[in-house]
Amino acid sequence: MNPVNYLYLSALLFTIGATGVLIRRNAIVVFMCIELMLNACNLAFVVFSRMHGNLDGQIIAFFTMVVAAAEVVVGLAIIVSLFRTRHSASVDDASLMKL
Amino acid sequence: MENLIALLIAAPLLGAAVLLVGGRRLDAVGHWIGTLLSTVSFVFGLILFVDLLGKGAEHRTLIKHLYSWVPVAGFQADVTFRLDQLSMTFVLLITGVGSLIHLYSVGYMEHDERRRRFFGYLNLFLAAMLLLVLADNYLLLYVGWEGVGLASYLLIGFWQHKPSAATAAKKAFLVNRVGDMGLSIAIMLMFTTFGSFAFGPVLNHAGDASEGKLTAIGLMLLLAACGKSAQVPLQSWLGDAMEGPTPVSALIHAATMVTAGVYLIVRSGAVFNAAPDAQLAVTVVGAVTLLFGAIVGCAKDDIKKALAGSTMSQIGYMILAAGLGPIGYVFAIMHLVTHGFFKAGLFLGAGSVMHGMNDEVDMRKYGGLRTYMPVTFITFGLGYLAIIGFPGLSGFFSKDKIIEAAFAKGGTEGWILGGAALLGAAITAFYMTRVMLMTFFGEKRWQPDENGHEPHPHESPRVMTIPMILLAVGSVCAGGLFSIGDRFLHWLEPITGHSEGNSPLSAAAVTGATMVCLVIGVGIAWAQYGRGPVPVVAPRGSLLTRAARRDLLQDDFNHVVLVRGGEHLTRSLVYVDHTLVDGVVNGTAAGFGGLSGRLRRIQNGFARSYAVSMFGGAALLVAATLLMRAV
Amino acid sequence: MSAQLAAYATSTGEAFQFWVLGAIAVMGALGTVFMKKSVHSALSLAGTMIVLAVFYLANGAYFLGIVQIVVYTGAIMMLFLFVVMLVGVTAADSLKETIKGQRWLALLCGVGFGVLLFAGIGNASLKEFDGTGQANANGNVEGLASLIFTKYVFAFEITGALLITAAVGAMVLTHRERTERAKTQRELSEQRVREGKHLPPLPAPGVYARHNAVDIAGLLPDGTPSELSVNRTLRERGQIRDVSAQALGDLRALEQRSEERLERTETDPAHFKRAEEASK
Amino acid sequence: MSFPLLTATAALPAIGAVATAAVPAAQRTAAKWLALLVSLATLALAITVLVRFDPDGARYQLTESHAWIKDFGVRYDLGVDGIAVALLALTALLIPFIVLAGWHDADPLETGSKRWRPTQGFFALILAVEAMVIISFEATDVFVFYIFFEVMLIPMYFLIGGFGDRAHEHGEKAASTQRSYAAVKFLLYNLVGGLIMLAAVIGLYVVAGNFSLPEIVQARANGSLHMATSTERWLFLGFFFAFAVKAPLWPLHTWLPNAMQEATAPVAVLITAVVDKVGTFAMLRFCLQLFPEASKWATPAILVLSLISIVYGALLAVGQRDIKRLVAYASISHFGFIIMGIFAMTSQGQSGATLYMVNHGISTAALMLVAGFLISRRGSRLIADYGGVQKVAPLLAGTFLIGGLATLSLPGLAPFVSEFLVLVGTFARYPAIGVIATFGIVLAALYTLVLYQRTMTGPVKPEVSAMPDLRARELVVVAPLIVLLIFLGVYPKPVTDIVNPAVKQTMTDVHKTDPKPSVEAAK
Repeated sequence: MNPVNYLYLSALLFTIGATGVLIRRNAIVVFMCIELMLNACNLAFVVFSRMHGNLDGQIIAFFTMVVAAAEVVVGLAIIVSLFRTRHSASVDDASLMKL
Repeated sequence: MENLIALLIAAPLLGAAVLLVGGRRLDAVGHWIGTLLSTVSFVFGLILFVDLLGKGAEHRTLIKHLYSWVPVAGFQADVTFRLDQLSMTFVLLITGVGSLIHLYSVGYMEHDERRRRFFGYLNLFLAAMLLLVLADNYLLLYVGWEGVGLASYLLIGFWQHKPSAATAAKKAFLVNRVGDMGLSIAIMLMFTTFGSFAFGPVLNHAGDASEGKLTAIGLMLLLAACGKSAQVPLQSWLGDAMEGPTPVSALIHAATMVTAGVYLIVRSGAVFNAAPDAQLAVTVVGAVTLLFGAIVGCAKDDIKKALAGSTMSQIGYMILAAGLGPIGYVFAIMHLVTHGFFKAGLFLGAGSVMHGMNDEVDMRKYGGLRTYMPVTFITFGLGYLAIIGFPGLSGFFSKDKIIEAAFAKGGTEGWILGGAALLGAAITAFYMTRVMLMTFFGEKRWQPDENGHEPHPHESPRVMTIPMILLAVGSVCAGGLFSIGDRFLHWLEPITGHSEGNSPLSAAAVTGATMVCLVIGVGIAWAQYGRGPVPVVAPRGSLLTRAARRDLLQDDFNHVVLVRGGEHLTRSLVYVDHTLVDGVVNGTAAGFGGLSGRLRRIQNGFARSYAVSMFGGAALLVAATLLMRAV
Repeated sequence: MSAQLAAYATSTGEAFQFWVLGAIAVMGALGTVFMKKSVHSALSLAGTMIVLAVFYLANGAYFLGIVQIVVYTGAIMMLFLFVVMLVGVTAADSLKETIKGQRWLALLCGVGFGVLLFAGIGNASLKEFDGTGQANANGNVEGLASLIFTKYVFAFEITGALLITAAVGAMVLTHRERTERAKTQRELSEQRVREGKHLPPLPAPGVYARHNAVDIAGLLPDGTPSELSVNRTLRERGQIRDVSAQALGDLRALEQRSEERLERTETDPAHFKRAEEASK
Repeated sequence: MSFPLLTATAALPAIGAVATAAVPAAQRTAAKWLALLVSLATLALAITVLVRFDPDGARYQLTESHAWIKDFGVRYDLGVDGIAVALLALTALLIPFIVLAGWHDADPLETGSKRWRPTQGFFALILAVEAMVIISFEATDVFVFYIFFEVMLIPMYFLIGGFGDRAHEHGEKAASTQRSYAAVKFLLYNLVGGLIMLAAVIGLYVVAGNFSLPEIVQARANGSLHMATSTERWLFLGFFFAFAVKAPLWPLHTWLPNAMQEATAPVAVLITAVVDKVGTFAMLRFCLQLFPEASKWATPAILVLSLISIVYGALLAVGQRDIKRLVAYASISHFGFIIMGIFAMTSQGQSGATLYMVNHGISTAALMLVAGFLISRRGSRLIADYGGVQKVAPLLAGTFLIGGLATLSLPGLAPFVSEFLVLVGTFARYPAIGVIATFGIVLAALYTLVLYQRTMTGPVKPEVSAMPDLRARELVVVAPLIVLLIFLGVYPKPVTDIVNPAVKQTMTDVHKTDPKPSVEAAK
């Protein structure tokens, strides 16, 4: 098997995650889908690392994880405070972007 | 001496300025100021005339360059005056008759509160007319040309409170404008052909240009002449122009302004001589108009309109003569001058009659006036004899020569033109006799008007009769004075040139034929209007009579084709402008408004919706990148 | 793991592992997206993440594989679950689409994007796989450490700062500063009177009912159930148990029992039928 | 360094605008007098420019040059040639009359306006427009010109929309709606033109590397700047479109009737007599000089459009029921003549066009201002509401007639000279177009005389029977204009002397010589 298949898998997972972001209304699930996309990217980085024979790709994946952790912390905090004020975790309820 | 030429124009111009700007303060003396300045101009003219007579025939052209008017690379219009025998003749006619009519107007307009302004306009007219005949280039002539048009507009519409007068004034100006268009195109053609439009370069080099161009110039000049001189097809304004005060009709619409077309053609003789087609067109227009005017003159019951038809017809003679080339130029001008005398006299007589008849113009309500106003009767009668060409009076000499020249044209054309001129002479005799009989002979037919005022016909005051007498003297003597010894011919020949045609008929034969026509015309008129009483209400008359009463349906044609058509055109254009031109723009605006309204709905405020478009955009970017790599 | 592992032709074992675990990962991802309840989504995602951890290990990223399990699956996903519990279940969980055309557009974009990615990967010349053998010669963790503390040291430090900021930010966001004095009970009651709603305490659940449970609406004096008497979360989940027909059923059972006891045969059926219909 | 005369000429009204706007609310009369004094002082400066300008000297005189935006080569370059001087003088000349004619137009006592400080605003806006127009005439830097060409729209927008004519058949509310429609239409039309021009200005910068008109012209003349044919044509079209909207040329004209109809008469004069001249001026200065080849390429189309403008404008003027709208359509016809003269590419045509701009400014001012006086007396713009005014107000009628006669180009009045020059210039190269354009003079007579006949002659209508004649202030406005009309008609040489050398230069720029007459007559 060619390790390229990992990349295809990564692309597939990324796409699924992106679609999930678009069709789910629950902010928490949307967030999970974003995590899925990040993970898909990480997989690609790890495979690239293997492809090039150095560890830089893994470093990037590592940083991604750290940033994702920070993001989750802040993001969930936002969801919680949003829920407190609006009693809902639906992204559609926050439709203040309309005129 | 040359400076006097400028003063010739300056005097009436000053009068116009003073009278029009001066305001009510001058009401008491305004008419005398106007008359004085007009007379001053006449005196200047006389001085110049004497001066010219003192010179040799070839030194009789005086040029006065005043200043450079419109200097633009290659286009040099100067204010330069030229006084030669031709313009001298006109100057004397204009200022002479003009001064007499000023004098007459003092009496005629006595009761009009706006008399000062009337004299201002008259002076303005004199200035413009003098500018017209004294200009040394066509552009300056054009200024005078439109200037007289303006004066005519103001004077026809002098009684502006009458809608008919205002309409007539507008009509006169508009029809004239059509002619003016011809003059401006002619000037443009001259400029592109000769690089100049001064008389000298154009007329001296006319022979060098191609015949096509000269024909075009000639036809355009003819169009201008038709407008100003009320020739077919632009004759319709003259009849309506009789709405103006009678002195105006006498001065402008009989003696001077309407003859400007003849002046223009004679002045541009060199161009016409080299363009036979244009000449032929001129003669045709002249011949048609002389019959047209005469027929119209026969049917009118309004004394002034009958005279207006006569004017049209007589100018037709002049145009016909001018179209004949060097054979006819001198006689055109000669007829012009004699016509100036007798027609002005006739109009003043008509004015005098109206003055005594509470401004009644319908000849069917006159009758037997010869006893009530003898001076008017005699002067009018002399004018009448002159115009029908009674032997020995001025009309006899000038008209006879024109008919002779028309035959001398030779060939079929000669016969046709000569025949038309002869026929015209007969009709002239008829309608003038009709006017004479209906006005001064027979029993009185006037009745009290609605207010019960019975007219009390009376002779006009001295200030009016003196000009009439002087003009009558002119109508009697001018012809003989000019013709005996061919004085007028020799005077004008250096300018216009002259050639003797070989007429198929001898001079005596032509004179004989004219006399026969005269007798026939007078006879028929006598049979119809002299023997029995004239009905107060006009009989229905034949088809021709009815058509002639309506100016041979020319106004109806104009109304249907031009006025109605124009109204429809402008109305539909207004509609088009509003709905189509503006509609396209407003439609575009509305389209954008609608489109943005639609697009606004896409902005529904849902973050997910925006995310989709973002994602789609990202996909497109990736696609673009891939495509770029693939290429 | 040997150096061959990194070669571009992988071992059969890895291939087998890939196909099996890959399928699981995809199913987990789909589950994340399409599970109705967020708890289930979270669990599916955790599954996918564990599979990915295995793939990291298989690709020679041993440190990352462990971190993935410990940090991601262990810590982050637990955070998610906490929030899910905190927030509870709302109408947002419904999979019914409310924006017109959104789902189809999303799917279209997703599929299109996926196709493009696949095409891109397929086009790229990815034949050369150097393998991580060389890089991992001194041990994967040591290798990463030497890179992090030399080449990427600044990035590492900044990431640290980011984490601290994020922690502080989360606290700030969730912390509610009391900007005014807490209201006394008296003030609260007065406020309620002013606002004119729910002057008395909320009705208790299950009052007048046989079932004295929190998921049963209490009946108002006129017999209608009061929604207010049930906890909001249950209300929004639609987990209120309907006991409106219960009383009638009980009554009928009582009637029947008494009939049987009294051995009465002739009853007036119309009366009961009407009552039955009314209860429906 | 010498005194920056040109900057001063533009700066004075600008400062005056600020000062007028700052006059305390109660001191309305002071604001009026201040505006009048400033406009007169500007006129004095403009006359100084006129005197110091040497027609036979360098092409651009009284030049000023300062670096402005160095990175883009934008320079604050001013300089005037003969054409600019003539129009500068015209502008400075007309503004005092406009101020004086609009003396009461923005007075809350007269209009009942509840706006904040309307009088101060009105006169300040007029002065602001003057400043911008003047600097547009002076700018020799394309970018500077563009800025002021566009900024001009803002005060004009407020003048049209804020101070419109109160006369309306359907009451004040309808008038207000119509007014804002007209103002927005004016703004949008000109903005679209301006935006397209902006694109062309940027394009020009990309091609030429700077914005300096004289430098680009020179570089093109000596071949150091080559422009591809298609580039030149696109840039030309970009510039021309903006100017054609402003001018306005058919079919981009529909904003003008609305704007002139709704604005007060002085503002209407400001639009046609002053602001629109920037459009035709810019055609002559920028289109022809920057893009000579493209100009020649576009000439047939533009001539046809201008011919349509002439005839169409005149025909529509005949069909109007509204006095001011009629004058607006007449102006469209006249602008057709001006554009035709510019693109006839003959000395006569271009001198005539420049002269026409000056004369049209004066004649329209005379006609429109008198029409404004008339309308303010009766409170209606409809022709049918008048009749017999001549009898009750002869001075008013007389001045109106003279204004009308000037509009129909009566010989002896100034517009005749220019119109004839344009016609001759066009005829010399394009006889057919010249002949058709000559029809315009008949139509001009038609609409003018119909207007005069219906309003001034005939029986006196009861509504106008108490109409007062011209007042002293109004006479002061009209009389000098009429004197000028007559003077320039009889002796236009002072203007042609200034204009001719500049036109000669322009003709050289476009590499055109006048057609030679077929028979060279001895002089």
